[in-house]
Amino acid sequence: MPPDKHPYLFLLVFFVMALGFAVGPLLLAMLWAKMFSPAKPGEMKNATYECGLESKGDAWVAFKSEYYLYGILFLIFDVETIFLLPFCVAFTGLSVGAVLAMLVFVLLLVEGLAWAWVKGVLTWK
Amino acid sequence: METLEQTLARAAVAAPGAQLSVVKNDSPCAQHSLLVDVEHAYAVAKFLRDDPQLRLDYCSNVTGVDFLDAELSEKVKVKKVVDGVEKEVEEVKKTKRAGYLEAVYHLYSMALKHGPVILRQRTPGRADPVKVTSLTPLWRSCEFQEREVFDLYGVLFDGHPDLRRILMWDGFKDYPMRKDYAEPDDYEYEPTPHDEVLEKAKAHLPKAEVKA
Amino acid sequence: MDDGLRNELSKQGVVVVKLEELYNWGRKNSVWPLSFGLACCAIEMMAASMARYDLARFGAEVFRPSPRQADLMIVAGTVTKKMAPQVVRLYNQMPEPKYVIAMGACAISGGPFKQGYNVLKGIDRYIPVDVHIPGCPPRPEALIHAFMTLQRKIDAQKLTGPDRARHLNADLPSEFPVPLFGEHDLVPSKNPNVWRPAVVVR
Amino acid sequence: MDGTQFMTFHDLAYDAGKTDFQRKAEVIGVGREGELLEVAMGPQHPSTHGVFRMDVVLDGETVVKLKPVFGYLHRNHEKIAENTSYLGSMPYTDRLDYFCSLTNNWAYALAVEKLAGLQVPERAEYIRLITAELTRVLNHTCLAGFLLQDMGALGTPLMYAFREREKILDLFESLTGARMMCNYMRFGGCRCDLPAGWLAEARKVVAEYPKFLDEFDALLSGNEILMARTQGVGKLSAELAINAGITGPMLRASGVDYDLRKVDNYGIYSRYPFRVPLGDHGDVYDRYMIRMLEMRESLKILEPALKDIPEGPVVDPKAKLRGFRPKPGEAYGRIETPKGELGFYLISDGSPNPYRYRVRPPSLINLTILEDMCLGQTVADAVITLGSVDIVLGEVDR
Repeated sequence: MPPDKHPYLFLLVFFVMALGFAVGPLLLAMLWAKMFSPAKPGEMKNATYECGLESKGDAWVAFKSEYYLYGILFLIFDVETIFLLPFCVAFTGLSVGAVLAMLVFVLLLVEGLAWAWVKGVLTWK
Repeated sequence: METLEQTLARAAVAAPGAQLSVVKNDSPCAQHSLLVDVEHAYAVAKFLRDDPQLRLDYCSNVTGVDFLDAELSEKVKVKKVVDGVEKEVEEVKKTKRAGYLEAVYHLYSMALKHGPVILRQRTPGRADPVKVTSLTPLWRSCEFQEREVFDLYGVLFDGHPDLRRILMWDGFKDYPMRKDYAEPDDYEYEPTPHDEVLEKAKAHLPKAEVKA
Repeated sequence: MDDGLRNELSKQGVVVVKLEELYNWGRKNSVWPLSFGLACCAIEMMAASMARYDLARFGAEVFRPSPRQADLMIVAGTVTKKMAPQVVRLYNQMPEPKYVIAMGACAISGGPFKQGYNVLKGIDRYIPVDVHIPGCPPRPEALIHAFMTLQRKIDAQKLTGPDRARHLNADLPSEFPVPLFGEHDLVPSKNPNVWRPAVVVR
Repeated sequence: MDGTQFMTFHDLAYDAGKTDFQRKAEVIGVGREGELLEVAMGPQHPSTHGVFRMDVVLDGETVVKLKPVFGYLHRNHEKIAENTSYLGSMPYTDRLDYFCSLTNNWAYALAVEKLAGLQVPERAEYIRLITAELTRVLNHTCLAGFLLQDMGALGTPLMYAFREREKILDLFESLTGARMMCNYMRFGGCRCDLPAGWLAEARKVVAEYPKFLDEFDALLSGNEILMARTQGVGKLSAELAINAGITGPMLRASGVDYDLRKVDNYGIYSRYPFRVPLGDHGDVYDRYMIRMLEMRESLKILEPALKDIPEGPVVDPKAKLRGFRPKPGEAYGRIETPKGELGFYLISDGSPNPYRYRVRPPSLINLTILEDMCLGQTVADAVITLGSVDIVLGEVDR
């Protein structure tokens, strides 16, 4: 690849190819749906599915707070992995200080989880 | 285990005023049953369950039985003068018996591990509403089975905590297990119609097509 | 493009196929059944999807609990009158293209329980059935034979033209009325435009 | 679950005066933070082993109220039996509890033999014992597979269980001609004799089975997740079990020693010493362990029985099959099927058709206290508790 081209050009090509690879079949499917198979919505087909029965009462019910707390605790690890990704790709070339810094970050989050666990948030009431 | 007659005697003492009688069962296994009237059924059943000698703490089976108005014919030996000679002649005597519905309870004892004591409750007639005392407060195993007898035979159990239909859908009107239940006419053509299917076919198809 | 040339090409590794064949080939090898066991036939259906009779060879071992992700309903067992509205509603809630296998004598015509007062005499009174498998219960091999019949049926479906596949045909209904609970029987007791009994003319 | 006291139906039932069954959530005393969500774990649901419906009222994850609804597979077996001959109802008994068709046949044959006073030759008694114990092993293996499937182990234990089930089904197929619907027993014996080589094949299957049970035990019984999820779930006290007419492994898991094979002594069970395992907590783990131990006891019965089965006629030569008319009378026969006590109550009026034909379904009656076991627990535990009850809808709805 000629050196004078912008060094990150290949990243752009990768991105476009990936996008095309993902979105292409979707577009084809949508084209097929519009062209060949007609939409046949029905009032029964769109009804909420409840094991074959008509669902009485609506599902918009004020949920208990435990669900929310579970969601937040999951979020800790979700966000943590995003930050760990670039680190674990390059940590062989990094100095010990960087490893220590990342360790502090991880331990902070684990300490948060430990506190929640001890407080009894995880046991379902 | 004591015989049914002794149980009957002790039950009569425990539940004063109960009309108790033994219903004979002449099949080889000889499981005779105890007929009790509807008003005193609860008291007699409570005695059967709590009596230290019987301890029938397990009600295994509750069954509904439907007896139509029947015409019993029994052979009776009658002395009759036949052409001047005194002779024993068998005569068939017809007795009319009004129909009734029955709830039969098979009681066992898990503590003393002894055999079935069968308790029967008969309803006076077959015309709705027919009422019988529910024994669910004594044995919880009767709950679903009594609901089933109500659902399929139409016998009302008073004292039952939750008497609803259990097997048929709630809007169903008649009681399907009764002997005189007529099924809805669900006609489907049969290539070779025969006896009652033929009658149904005649009702459904024009004359030309139905050739027996 | 006659067959001789096509065989020649396929020997060289070039596969020539019509769009219709490709479309049907893709769909027939990934038929996802709805896990809808009613009675004894459901046990044979499970035995067919287990290690010994292995339904996975036909791409159908994924039993989806919800009708939204299933495209084949195996009616395995006796359909009672109390269950019939639920069966029809589940069928309606399945996305097109959808197929029905009536497994066992009970689903086809009421089977041994035909004289029952609470038994629907066959599921083809309310929903169109694609493959019937006789048997009580049909052996797992019979269920696999039904799958092969269904796959042949999918293979023969047309994309365009008057008799194209039902899900591609705008005016063919994909929903059927759900029967209601009457006082003595289901109301209506059968769906006339779906149920056409064989009329024998003497 | 500290702080939540709940009044089960048990206390209400004894207060005979109160007929109002609708209990309010307050009685349950569960903290009312979010609103109650009413959902139907309906006829078509992966956890309900067939078409069984539970109307569940949930407070978050906790079950506040649970109403079972039956009838989706009510195939009118008893009405049809009243219009067919005694022999004609035998194939229908296979379709009652379609996992254990041979024990259903035996229960019906026993009831009719009681009604008509028939004798059964020695070899037929042995064949009945062998096929019944094989059915018990088959049913408990399948149950372990389904219980683990309810717990979330999708497929794998069920694959193992069905692999063993196929071996036993091959035995039944070579003996009776059908895998599941055997229709094998007759009044006064069995339909046909053992085919050649069947005994050797059965001995081989029975000899290999303990190895599979050890593998299953090693994988499952000590499993940390299984113990955590099932211990303390769905507890059932002994006197509530007796009063609610619970029979079978569920009853013995609550510690009540009541096994019809020992109590009624039908067949030739008295010749083979076998122990009856009893649980002490009455929770789902006990029921699972009871079934695993019962399989080992059944194998201990099968080994000697397969060795000393005598030669001789398979059916009582005097028993008439075609024009079978028992004398008027009634009889109630019951046996210990893998689900519990299956009873047949027959009333005959001398005609070839029974006047009244009643099946005592163990699965339906074992569900009486499903609500008591699931109250105050999470929905996932309710699914496991239902799985441990081991119901088959053909028998529940008949």
